[in-house]
Amino acid sequence: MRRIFWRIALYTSVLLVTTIILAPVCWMFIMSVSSMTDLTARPMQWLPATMDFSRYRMLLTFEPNSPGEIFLLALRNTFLAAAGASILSLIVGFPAAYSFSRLPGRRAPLLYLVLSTYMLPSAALILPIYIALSAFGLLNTPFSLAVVYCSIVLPFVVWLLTGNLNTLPREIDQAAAMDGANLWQTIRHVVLPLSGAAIGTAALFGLLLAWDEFFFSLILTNDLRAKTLSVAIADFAAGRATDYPLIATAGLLSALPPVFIAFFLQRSLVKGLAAGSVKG
Amino acid sequence: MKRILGALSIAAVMAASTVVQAQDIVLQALFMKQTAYSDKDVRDMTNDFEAAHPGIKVNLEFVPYEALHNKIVASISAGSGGYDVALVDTIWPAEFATNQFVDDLTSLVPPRDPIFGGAWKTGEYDGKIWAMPWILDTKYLFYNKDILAKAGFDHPPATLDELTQQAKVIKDKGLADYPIVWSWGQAEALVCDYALLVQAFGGQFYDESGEPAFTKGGALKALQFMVGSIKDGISNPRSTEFLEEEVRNTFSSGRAAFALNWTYMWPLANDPKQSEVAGKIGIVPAPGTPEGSPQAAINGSMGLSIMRNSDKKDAAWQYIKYLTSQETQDKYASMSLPIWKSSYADPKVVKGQEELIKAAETSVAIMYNRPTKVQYQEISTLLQQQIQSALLGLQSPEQAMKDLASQTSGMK
Amino acid sequence: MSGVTINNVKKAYGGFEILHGIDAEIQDGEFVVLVGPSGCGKSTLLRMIAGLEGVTSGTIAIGDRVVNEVHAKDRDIAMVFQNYALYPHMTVEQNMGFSLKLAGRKAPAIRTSVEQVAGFLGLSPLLRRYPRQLSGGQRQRVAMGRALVRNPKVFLFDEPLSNLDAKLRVQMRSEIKSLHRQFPTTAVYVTHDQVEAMTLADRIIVMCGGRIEQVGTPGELYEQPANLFVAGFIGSPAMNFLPGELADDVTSVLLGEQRVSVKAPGHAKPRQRVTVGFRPEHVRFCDSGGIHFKVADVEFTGANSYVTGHIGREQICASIGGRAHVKAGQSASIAIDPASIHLFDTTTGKALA
Amino acid sequence: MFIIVLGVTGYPLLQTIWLSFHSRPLAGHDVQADWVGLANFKTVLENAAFRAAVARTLYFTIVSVLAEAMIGVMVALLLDQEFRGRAFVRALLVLPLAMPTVVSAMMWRLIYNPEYGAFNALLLQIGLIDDYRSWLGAPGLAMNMVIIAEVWKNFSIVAIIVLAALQTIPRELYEAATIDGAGPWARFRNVTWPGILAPLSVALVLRTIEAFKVFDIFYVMTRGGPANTTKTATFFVYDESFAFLRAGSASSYALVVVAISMVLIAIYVRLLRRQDQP
Repeated sequence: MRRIFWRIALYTSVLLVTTIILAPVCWMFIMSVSSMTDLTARPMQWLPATMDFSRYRMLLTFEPNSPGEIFLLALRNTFLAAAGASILSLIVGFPAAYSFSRLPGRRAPLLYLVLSTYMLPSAALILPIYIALSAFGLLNTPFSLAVVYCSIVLPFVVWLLTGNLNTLPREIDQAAAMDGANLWQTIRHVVLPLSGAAIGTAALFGLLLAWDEFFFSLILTNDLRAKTLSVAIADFAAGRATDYPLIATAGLLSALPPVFIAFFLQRSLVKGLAAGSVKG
Repeated sequence: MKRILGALSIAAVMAASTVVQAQDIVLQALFMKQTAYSDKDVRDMTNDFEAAHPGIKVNLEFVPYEALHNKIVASISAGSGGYDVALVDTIWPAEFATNQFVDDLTSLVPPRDPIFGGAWKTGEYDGKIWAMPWILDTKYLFYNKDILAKAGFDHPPATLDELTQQAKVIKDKGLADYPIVWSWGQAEALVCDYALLVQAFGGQFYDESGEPAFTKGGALKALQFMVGSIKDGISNPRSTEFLEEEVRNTFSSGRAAFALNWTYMWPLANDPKQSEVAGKIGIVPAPGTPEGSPQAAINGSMGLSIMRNSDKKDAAWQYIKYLTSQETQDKYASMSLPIWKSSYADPKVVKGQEELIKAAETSVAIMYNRPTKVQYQEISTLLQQQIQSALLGLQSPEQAMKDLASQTSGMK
Repeated sequence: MSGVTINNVKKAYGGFEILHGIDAEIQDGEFVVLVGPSGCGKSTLLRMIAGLEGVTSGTIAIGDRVVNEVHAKDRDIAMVFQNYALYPHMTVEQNMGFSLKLAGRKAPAIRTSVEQVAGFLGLSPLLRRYPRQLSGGQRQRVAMGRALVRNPKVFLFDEPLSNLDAKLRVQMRSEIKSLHRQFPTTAVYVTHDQVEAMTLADRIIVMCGGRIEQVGTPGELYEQPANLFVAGFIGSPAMNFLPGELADDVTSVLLGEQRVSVKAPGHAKPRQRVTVGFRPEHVRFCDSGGIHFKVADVEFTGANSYVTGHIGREQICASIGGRAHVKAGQSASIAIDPASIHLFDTTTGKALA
Repeated sequence: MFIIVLGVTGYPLLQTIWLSFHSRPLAGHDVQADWVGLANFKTVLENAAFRAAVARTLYFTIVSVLAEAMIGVMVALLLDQEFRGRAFVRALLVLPLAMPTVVSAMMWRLIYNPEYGAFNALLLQIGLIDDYRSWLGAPGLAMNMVIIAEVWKNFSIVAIIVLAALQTIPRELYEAATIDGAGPWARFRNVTWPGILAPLSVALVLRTIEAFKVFDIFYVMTRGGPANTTKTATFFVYDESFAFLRAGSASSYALVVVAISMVLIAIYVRLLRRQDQP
């Protein structure tokens, strides 16, 4: 009897959690395929009379001076900035992580320093970055955005890779030294192949982080040459816009890539988050 | 499938961005979304311009009004990567001119006479013209004829007292939960509604000596009126979250008897595809008070400026000249009334919007200007906050205005 | 091939010294085992020879060349790690051939060398496998093979058998021994297991607390331990120790009430306090007249019986071939051959010799 | 590596500090920076609106992080049980996490919409309210509604971390505790809680720091309204620089925000280091 009660309580709670996570997203989807009149009806009809996918087509069709242009160009910019930041962070972050991992005694305080830069509010850095970029005429390009995003992505990548390299036995490096490998050969033949998965994870993490960024993009970009999705979405949703189905569609579509990455990455994402919080 | 579609589109985007030919001059132009000309209107005008001016291409960008000011400011430092032409609100020329963000257009603009004086005010500061007027706009009182008839009224209110009184009857008869809807969200739209009421009550922002006058006369009465109308339940309490589009939606769905809004609502609220009250609405100048101004109107005009760091100023001026020409404006007169006086005698312009033109004739003449201050942004920010705090019952109107006066005293 | 010369080597971390001046000479082709309890510095010494740890002071030479400043990769040595440290992403063949590849040898040459060593170690069927597909013993063998392929000047082993089960350990031990016999390369082998040391070594270096206690062949260490530490460390079961005092004539020692005759060296002083050591296998039970011994427990292991009990308050152990004829709780009498008694100075711990 | 870190973090930070002692317009012709000493900081610290914003930000931070902690731990405990579809629900946890903050903020704004929002419709249809209400336009309420959106987005991070920690607790410990006579509460108190405490605390400090920096969610949902009741500290930096064009005092605002964050970061680093030493 108690057991049955327990099962019922368990499944009820699971259902509740599932609903809480899914319901808002489902509602956004319903909005995206509804007509305005469906949405304004009172009392609310929860399911639209007909499913209308026209906004998806609108946003995914490139046509000059259309919402589709805004969305697709912003998607391109976001991708360039995020991928650029990710790659750049890996290129400089990997050697750094390797030295942190292999010389822990002396470098540990430096690692914490790097880590704490991740936590600085963007607002503390924005003005000089803005002034400097404008002096060089580098505002409003996805590539400067990529470099600036490194301030967020790089510490994270270093932290993730350091944790991962720490799990690689040092004897492996030493064995390579015994086999006559120099530092570069050790990294190239032994360490890099063994951290492939970690590098992939770090890259995708970096992509997620950069994809989510808003503040820098808001200030450092002006128009579709560099504006990213997060700012484009904020614009779509701002005060005077009222095409709610279109806004919902744009939101769903721009959430798709990171959600896809996250599901794909789920295992390592969870492991990475957990390892990070346990071990630092 | 969707992903593939997306990928293809990205490829298309990459390809498309190289289509522009090398010798073309490409202008970057910044506009706002909604109110007055729609995105589509501006795009159509621009296409016509490009057709008429080979060799000039215009990249358009639309941001919400709330982001417009900061976008312009942020682009100032972008060097030649910034905008060439930007839409500038009537409250900004003082700031933009003082900081030298925009060019002095005084020597370029056409003769003054054929254009309404209120329009010229839009871009004027320190005796010079910094923005060519383009959108001539003010707020009107829109009313739902059906609801008024059901409530037993055969005419729209002529004074604010009458507005209050009619609204009470409508509420009591259950014809609308909240008869009046305003754009009182924390934004410039709130300042526009407030300024209009200040004029109605015969008040002013600053007295003759340049000191803040918020605590006295019409400026205080306007706020007391706003607070009272929410307390009495005749104004929609959700107005404190609304901007213009929410006002339009509420009014268009027939849930409000009265709404204060810009010209652009007239065609849209009369469009059966977007409105449930099409054909049942009226428009009049916003009512005033006997002791103040008999009618009220706020100058919500906007102009087009050439950014100081643009390196394509000739093409930029050609573009502005085209957009502000009487010909172009007449063609799109249903979305935004022309700045040209003679247009109002043109049957093509008047046709279908006689009611609007009639209201405009009164309103445009009396348009009230928000103060021309270099620090207007800051003053407006404080004003919005204090008005809202009174509207939301956080403090009394008197206290709010007192705080505001001391906060803004000494601002340039 | 060349020997290793260690000259007054010290190692300190921060201000903390853990090796206090080590001197050792390892001959060309010799198999030397470094043995000692954990923390004695034996692994550190090995890693310094390998070049994985810096030398604080003193010199290490391989052959005639001082290698203090030479990078590990250039010392021409091979090392077998405790956890094998095989490259998980390489097959057995790639693991074994990696050093040759780095040295720039051609693929066919690498293949020949690897196959030769693999055949020798019985790894030929496993060449295509990855380390994770191998058993512990096989991995150990691959680690050995990887070292052998290089044909280095010196072999280093860092407790290579400690991750194996008891039976496999014995088997690998003899394989290493026979390998060394076939390829008599200088080898330095670290272990904490004295049995491993005794069976493998040409010479053993016993270390404790960052110092060398004694260097010698297994036989020398067993028969002539230089001090109490070595005496207690080498041999299983361990040597018995009893406190005693030399008699006036220095030919006998007083253990409490009882007198046992010994062969004391000439410089021993009368009435000197000494520690008397004797190994369990040198204890004999006699009918009477021996030392009084109270039996506490008897363990029968098959070939031997270990009898533990007390002389006075001291616990000692006796090892008897076959079954013991005494029972727990019984009193007995034992005798020790004077020739097999070791005498140590109680204050310095040094053997009286 | 350090060049990049310096380039994108170190140099700007020093510049911000330099700017904070100067009066400098953000942009315009002939921009000059004049030394003003501590005047900017005086303005900042004397600004009652800013102090209120800091208090508001702390309220937002504390309430949302506490809620995330409680919900996160409860969800983790729930998903640690055996039930059908567990893998699916666990996978679902990454959905809010991966959704861009701006999108989630926009989604919630649509849900709260006073005229069309699903939230109003739902409450009206189950009879909890009798008329649509303005959720983001009411002082006090607006902040808490944003907190709900924030918690929805971030409770899953806590849940994921705690869930992972739960799985590292050896089952034998529970068995041993049961044999020792511990009931469910005692088992939680003595086995589960010590096992999740360390990772949980790190997760929470991390969330705290991020919550204190908040900008985007408010920018999209309320823009600081109504009557400034959701205007957080970062908004002052944004307004001061890009609306009022004062780069100098904007830097001072930024540095005060940094100083408060620093305290939080110091706590975080301490926690990490303590865990590093086993």
